[in-house]
Amino acid sequence: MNKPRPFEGKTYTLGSIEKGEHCCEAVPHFSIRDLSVSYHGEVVLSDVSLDVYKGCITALIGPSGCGKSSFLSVLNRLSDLIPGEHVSGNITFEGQDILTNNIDVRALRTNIGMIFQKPNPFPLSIYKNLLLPLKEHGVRDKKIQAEKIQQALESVGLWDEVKGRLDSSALALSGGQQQRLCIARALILEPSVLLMDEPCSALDPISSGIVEDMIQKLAGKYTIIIVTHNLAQARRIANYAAFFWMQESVGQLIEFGRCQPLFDSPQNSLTAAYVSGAKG
Amino acid sequence: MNKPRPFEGKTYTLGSIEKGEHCCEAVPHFSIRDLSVSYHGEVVLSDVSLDVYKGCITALIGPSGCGKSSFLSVLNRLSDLIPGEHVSGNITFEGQDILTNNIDVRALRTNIGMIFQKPNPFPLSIYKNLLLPLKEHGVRDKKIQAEKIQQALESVGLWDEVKGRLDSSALALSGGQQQRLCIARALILEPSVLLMDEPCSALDPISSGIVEDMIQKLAGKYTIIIVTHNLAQARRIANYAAFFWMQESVGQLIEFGRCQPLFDSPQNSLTAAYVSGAKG
Amino acid sequence: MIDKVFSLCMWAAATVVLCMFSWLIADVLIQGIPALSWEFLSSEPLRSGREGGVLPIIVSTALILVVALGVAVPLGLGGAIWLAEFANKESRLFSVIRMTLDMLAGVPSIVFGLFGYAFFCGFLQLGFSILSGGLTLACMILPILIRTTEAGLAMVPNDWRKAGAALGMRKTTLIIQVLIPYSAPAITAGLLLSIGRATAETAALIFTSGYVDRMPESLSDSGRALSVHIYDLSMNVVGGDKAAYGSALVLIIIVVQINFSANLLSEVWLEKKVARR
Amino acid sequence: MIDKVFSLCMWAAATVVLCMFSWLIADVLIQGIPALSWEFLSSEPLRSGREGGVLPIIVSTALILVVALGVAVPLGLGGAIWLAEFANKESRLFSVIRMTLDMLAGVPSIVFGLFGYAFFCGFLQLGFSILSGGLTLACMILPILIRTTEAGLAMVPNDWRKAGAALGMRKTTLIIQVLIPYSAPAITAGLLLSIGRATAETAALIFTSGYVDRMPESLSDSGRALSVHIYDLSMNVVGGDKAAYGSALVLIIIVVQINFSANLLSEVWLEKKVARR
Amino acid sequence: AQGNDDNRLVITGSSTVAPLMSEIAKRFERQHPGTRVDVQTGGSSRGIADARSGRADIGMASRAKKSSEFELLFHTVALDGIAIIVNKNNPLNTLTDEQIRLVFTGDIGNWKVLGGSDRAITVVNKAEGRSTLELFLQYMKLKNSEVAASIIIGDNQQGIKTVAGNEHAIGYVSIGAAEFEAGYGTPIKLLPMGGVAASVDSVKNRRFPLARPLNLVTKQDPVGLVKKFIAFAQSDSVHDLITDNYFVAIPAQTVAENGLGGGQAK
Ligand SMILES: Nc1ncnc2c1ncn2[C@@H]1O[C@H](COP(=O)(O)OP(=O)(O)OP(=O)(O)O)[C@@H](O)[C@H]1O
Ligand SMILES: Nc1ncnc2c1ncn2[C@@H]1O[C@H](COP(=O)(O)OP(=O)(O)OP(=O)(O)O)[C@@H](O)[C@H]1O
Ligand SMILES: [Mg+2]
Ligand SMILES: [Mg+2]
Repeated sequence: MNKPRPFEGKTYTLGSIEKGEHCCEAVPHFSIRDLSVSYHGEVVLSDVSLDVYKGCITALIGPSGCGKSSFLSVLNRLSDLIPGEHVSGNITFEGQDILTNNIDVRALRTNIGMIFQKPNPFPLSIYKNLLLPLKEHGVRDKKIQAEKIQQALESVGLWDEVKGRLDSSALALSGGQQQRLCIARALILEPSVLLMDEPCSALDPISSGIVEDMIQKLAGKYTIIIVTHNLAQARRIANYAAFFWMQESVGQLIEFGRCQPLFDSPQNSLTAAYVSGAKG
Repeated sequence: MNKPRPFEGKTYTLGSIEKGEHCCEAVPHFSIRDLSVSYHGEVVLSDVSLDVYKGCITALIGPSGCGKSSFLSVLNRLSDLIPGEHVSGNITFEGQDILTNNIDVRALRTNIGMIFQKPNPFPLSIYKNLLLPLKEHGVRDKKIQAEKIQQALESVGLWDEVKGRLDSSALALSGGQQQRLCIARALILEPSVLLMDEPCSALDPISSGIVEDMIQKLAGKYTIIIVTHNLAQARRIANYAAFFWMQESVGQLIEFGRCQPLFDSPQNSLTAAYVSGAKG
Repeated sequence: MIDKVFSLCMWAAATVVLCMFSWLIADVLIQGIPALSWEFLSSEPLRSGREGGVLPIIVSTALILVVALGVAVPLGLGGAIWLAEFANKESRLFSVIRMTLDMLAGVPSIVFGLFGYAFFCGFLQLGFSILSGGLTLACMILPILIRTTEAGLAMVPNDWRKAGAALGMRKTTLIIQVLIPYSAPAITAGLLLSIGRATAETAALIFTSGYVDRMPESLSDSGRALSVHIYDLSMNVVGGDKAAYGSALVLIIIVVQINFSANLLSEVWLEKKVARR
Repeated sequence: MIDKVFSLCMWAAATVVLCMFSWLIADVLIQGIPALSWEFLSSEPLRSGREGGVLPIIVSTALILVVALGVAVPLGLGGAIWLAEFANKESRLFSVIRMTLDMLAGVPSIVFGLFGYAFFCGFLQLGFSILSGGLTLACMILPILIRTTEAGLAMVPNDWRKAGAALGMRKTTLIIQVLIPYSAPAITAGLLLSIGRATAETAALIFTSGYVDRMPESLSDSGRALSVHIYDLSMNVVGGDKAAYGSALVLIIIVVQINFSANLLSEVWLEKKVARR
Repeated sequence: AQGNDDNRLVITGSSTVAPLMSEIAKRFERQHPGTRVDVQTGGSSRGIADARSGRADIGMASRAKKSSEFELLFHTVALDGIAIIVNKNNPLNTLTDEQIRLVFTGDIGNWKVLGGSDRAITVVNKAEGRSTLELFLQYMKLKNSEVAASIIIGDNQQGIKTVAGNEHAIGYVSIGAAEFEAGYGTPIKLLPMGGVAASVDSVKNRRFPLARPLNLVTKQDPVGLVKKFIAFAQSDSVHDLITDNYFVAIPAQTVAENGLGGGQAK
């Protein structure tokens, strides 16, 4: 066997965390075992096993193309929508196996908010982008709708910029504005899990700061998995970190652990090289 | 008059630069005067005047929605393609007014490469994405084509990841891979100017480093304008920096100058707040 | 350069098309306008249509169209949505339906007429009636509606399907609120082509909605469509040319009216919902 | 829940559509198969078509189709590209052309027949000929091709237009290499609908390509199309029903063949060029 | 099928007869309030088939009865003649039956042979299955396979347009239509047949040799409303309508006396 299996034999549940506003107990929210993902038969992620802890912020780091987005797409079964994607392995979410056919996928996804790497607001007005999911989940009162929408926009620092043009197209927003709109759209349903694929990549430091603050406020209540290339950011906000790497063009989980130790005293030489050598 | 006009009266050409591998003379490549951009009558950027120096790297920084992307889109007349966009003012590029109707827009754009904020590879194979612009500009020899394509992919660190599947869809690449493909596509034509709208936003530190190195190698030969939210990056690579800010929801140029002084001893209090206060 | 040449070719193509069509339209206008009058529009045909007007025929045409579109549009949209969004594209059923639809698009209208005659008039006991005619037309235009709508849906980027799914939205909501409105150009095209086909149809209607040029009193009455009237006037009625041109002009005016409203409706209902950059 | 209901409705719609169509197809198959034989396909019609075969008619149909598509496809694509990518959408010319096209889609085929007769047979001195017939058909199917292609192009995201422009690429290259291939679903739909319309057309061909059921020797010979043959057999020839069904079956087989190839071609030429995620 | 209804008639068939019958039906309805006569079209063969199957109460056929239709009853309503037409600029004014025969078989291929200009003759024949074609062939004692047609057409209007547009064409069409068009300046000329001028009048006089009956067809002896309608359609009171449609009316007693219904018009 050529590929390293980092957690073979030993437990990788690392006890109570040290960082984060809220103290998280190490209760697994997602238990992922032997997860492999392939596209049209080509394996891109293999044998990933890790626990994502309830109320904690888990950062995924790793080079481009190592399977971070693919990993996220499995957690809310969005992989179903991607032609050619095949998933094997085992994922338990709140005690339920979510990779079987007979689960309520819609309920699962409602429970798990997702922010995509490429912002994808609907081709509707800004207001409707937020109204649609609200209505869909039973918020019928117009006043409550308006309130929630304002709240969501405020929480991502977009309200002031767009309050005068809520009826204009979301596609006419700037890149960063679209990104924030998508974050607001995911938050408005108050899911218990947030999957964030580089939510701050298109954001300037101010907006990025707003989003970071928001994430830290949510920690404890929400389980958050965040893909970020900004190692400083990962270090600042995450409780746990998972490091992916590509070996023979197959993505693998190299190291998983509490954030600070992973950055400060990585077990694996690859991790060490990545967190130190790369320019932050 | 309410809005500040930072350069009123005084010259803002700042002499020879201190940073960057190559020494740039302060020869304006673009001279922009009183540039305003509006969408459907709503002004989003007003009265921008600055010189972009030949062979230098100019970083544009500023909060989301302040008009950085709009500014770039004017420089290669891409604004023509955006319905509702109206541009006024004056831009001289290599001695030619480029906002008049009778310039050869295609030649202009061939001369100016652009990298978009949202990666937009053509829905073709990876190879064809690079082949198309090559063929378009007269490279007919199959061997030269293959060489150039390999070179371009190598320069963005993508070659090893995709060499085995050059014929598969560019849309099936990961976010960062798409981003790098688009950079390669812009580079392959060897333009004399590069407009880069957050080229590293979706990139992990390693890829980001590769692109940064590449940018620094190009400086001196190429004039590069780069929008970046990563202030550390701007500081590392740029010779000049321009700081945009929104006042009454209209974007304005607040300060422009050599990069280091702008970061270390900003003239404007807004700039000072932005470069220090924000979380990098 | 090439762009210029290509542009020129395009211009040429557009010009040729326009010229040919202007000739046709001009022909109809020049010969039709003299026949057109308020009286022509508001009275019954006399002397086999050589004199009098086309009022009952306009009414019948309208009713037939209403029935045809009323049936075909929901079925067509439904069918297309099923094909594009729900059906398993690898399945046998899918390819059978696909093939059937393409086949039907090529069935001569006379065959539709005979089918309608056998099925609706005969089997379903509807007799020669506006209902039979409308239903037969509905069968004819379904493939058009389905094909175009399906093509439209196929071109909607997957991003929004993912976004919707990730928000736990029903596929239904997503389809109605985002995918269909975004596909509006294609759906409108299909709608207009269907309306065109339906108003232009002759052979299928002769056998189903019939030839009677009385004012229809209900949907189970026989009623003559304008296209049938025009056909009859120009083929079987000696000296019917003038009235035929007049009727053709009326038909074209109706088509333009309908298209105008259809465009408007689709803009208001569908396109206005989505905001394109 | 709603998703389920909606899904059920879709299923219902699809089933209704399928049932109705199965009836039609089954009808044609059951009555047509006994008439079909190698002899039927390879001999000339006898006794007004009641006996003998349809060979010359198949040949004429094929030639008419080739002419119609050969003319309409380039013109249609060209026109649509011009409308979608080059024309100023605010301009008067644009709306006039748009309106004209929509009007034409609703012109009854008999009017096209009379126009074709006057213009191609008369004015251009082509007489009753396959050429006249093909050109008339080309006029009829142009609106279909243009509308669908245009709708397809309208749905292509602007991103690639920007990417192309920023690379200094010719609009032409971009259109041919990216936009058209990406619009393939819509263009294919338009193509198949056009082919369907062309093979199904009767009235317009009676006046232009004519009734002669001899084997055509050149494009300037008159030739009877299959649809005309079917029309004639079922309308005017007593005892022609069996042969009519046989011919209808032949026509349907031809349509299926063509659609199959058209689908294949469009896949190879257009869709395979673009890689969708 | 709808004939069960006591005051409702469905008539289908010949598209030549349909416009005329539709007018007759309207007048009939006016005289018999409460009745409804729906005239449909679809061709002679459909009229016969529908009358036979009972789908229609009455069928319409623009030709005489055939032996294979022995069980049906034909009721003649009017006559139509068939005229040989040439272009108005054709110098010839008469042709013998034999000459016509030879022209249509292709044995005479040039107008010069007949004393005209030195141009090839364009023979315009009707499509197979048309009643006019069958009548013409029968009269000329030709088989369709012997006809060397340059152009084949389907309908009267098409035939008239073709001959009007081609100076060297010869064809045959309904006399009424030809007379009307010629009267309105369409450049065609009607040639006499067997010395009898081709006109509506000579058809009415029974002198014109090439004529066909326009028939109503029933399955049984007409009773009730069907009988009433057929009687009305054969009565003198619709002659103006028949004339108006460029067909030839037959005096009522002739119909009764000759039992013309089943017979040849000739
Ligand atoms: N096509 C458009 N139509 C209308 N308004 C637009 C359009 N594009 C951008 N805008 C508006 O113009 C302003 C400037 O947008 P621009 O994209 O230039 O910002 P930016 O500085 O690039 O921001 P970011 O950092 O978020 O990308 C924003 O308020 C945006 O909403
Ligand atoms: N739809 C797809 N079809 C085929 N291959 C795919 C598809 N999506 C992703 N891949 C491939 O799978 C691998 C992992 O992709 P993924 O998007 O998960 O990477 P990532 O870690 O998110 O990278 P990045 O940081 O660049 O976004 C890559 O090699 C990519 O090319
Ligand atoms: Mg990714
Ligand atoms: Mg931007």
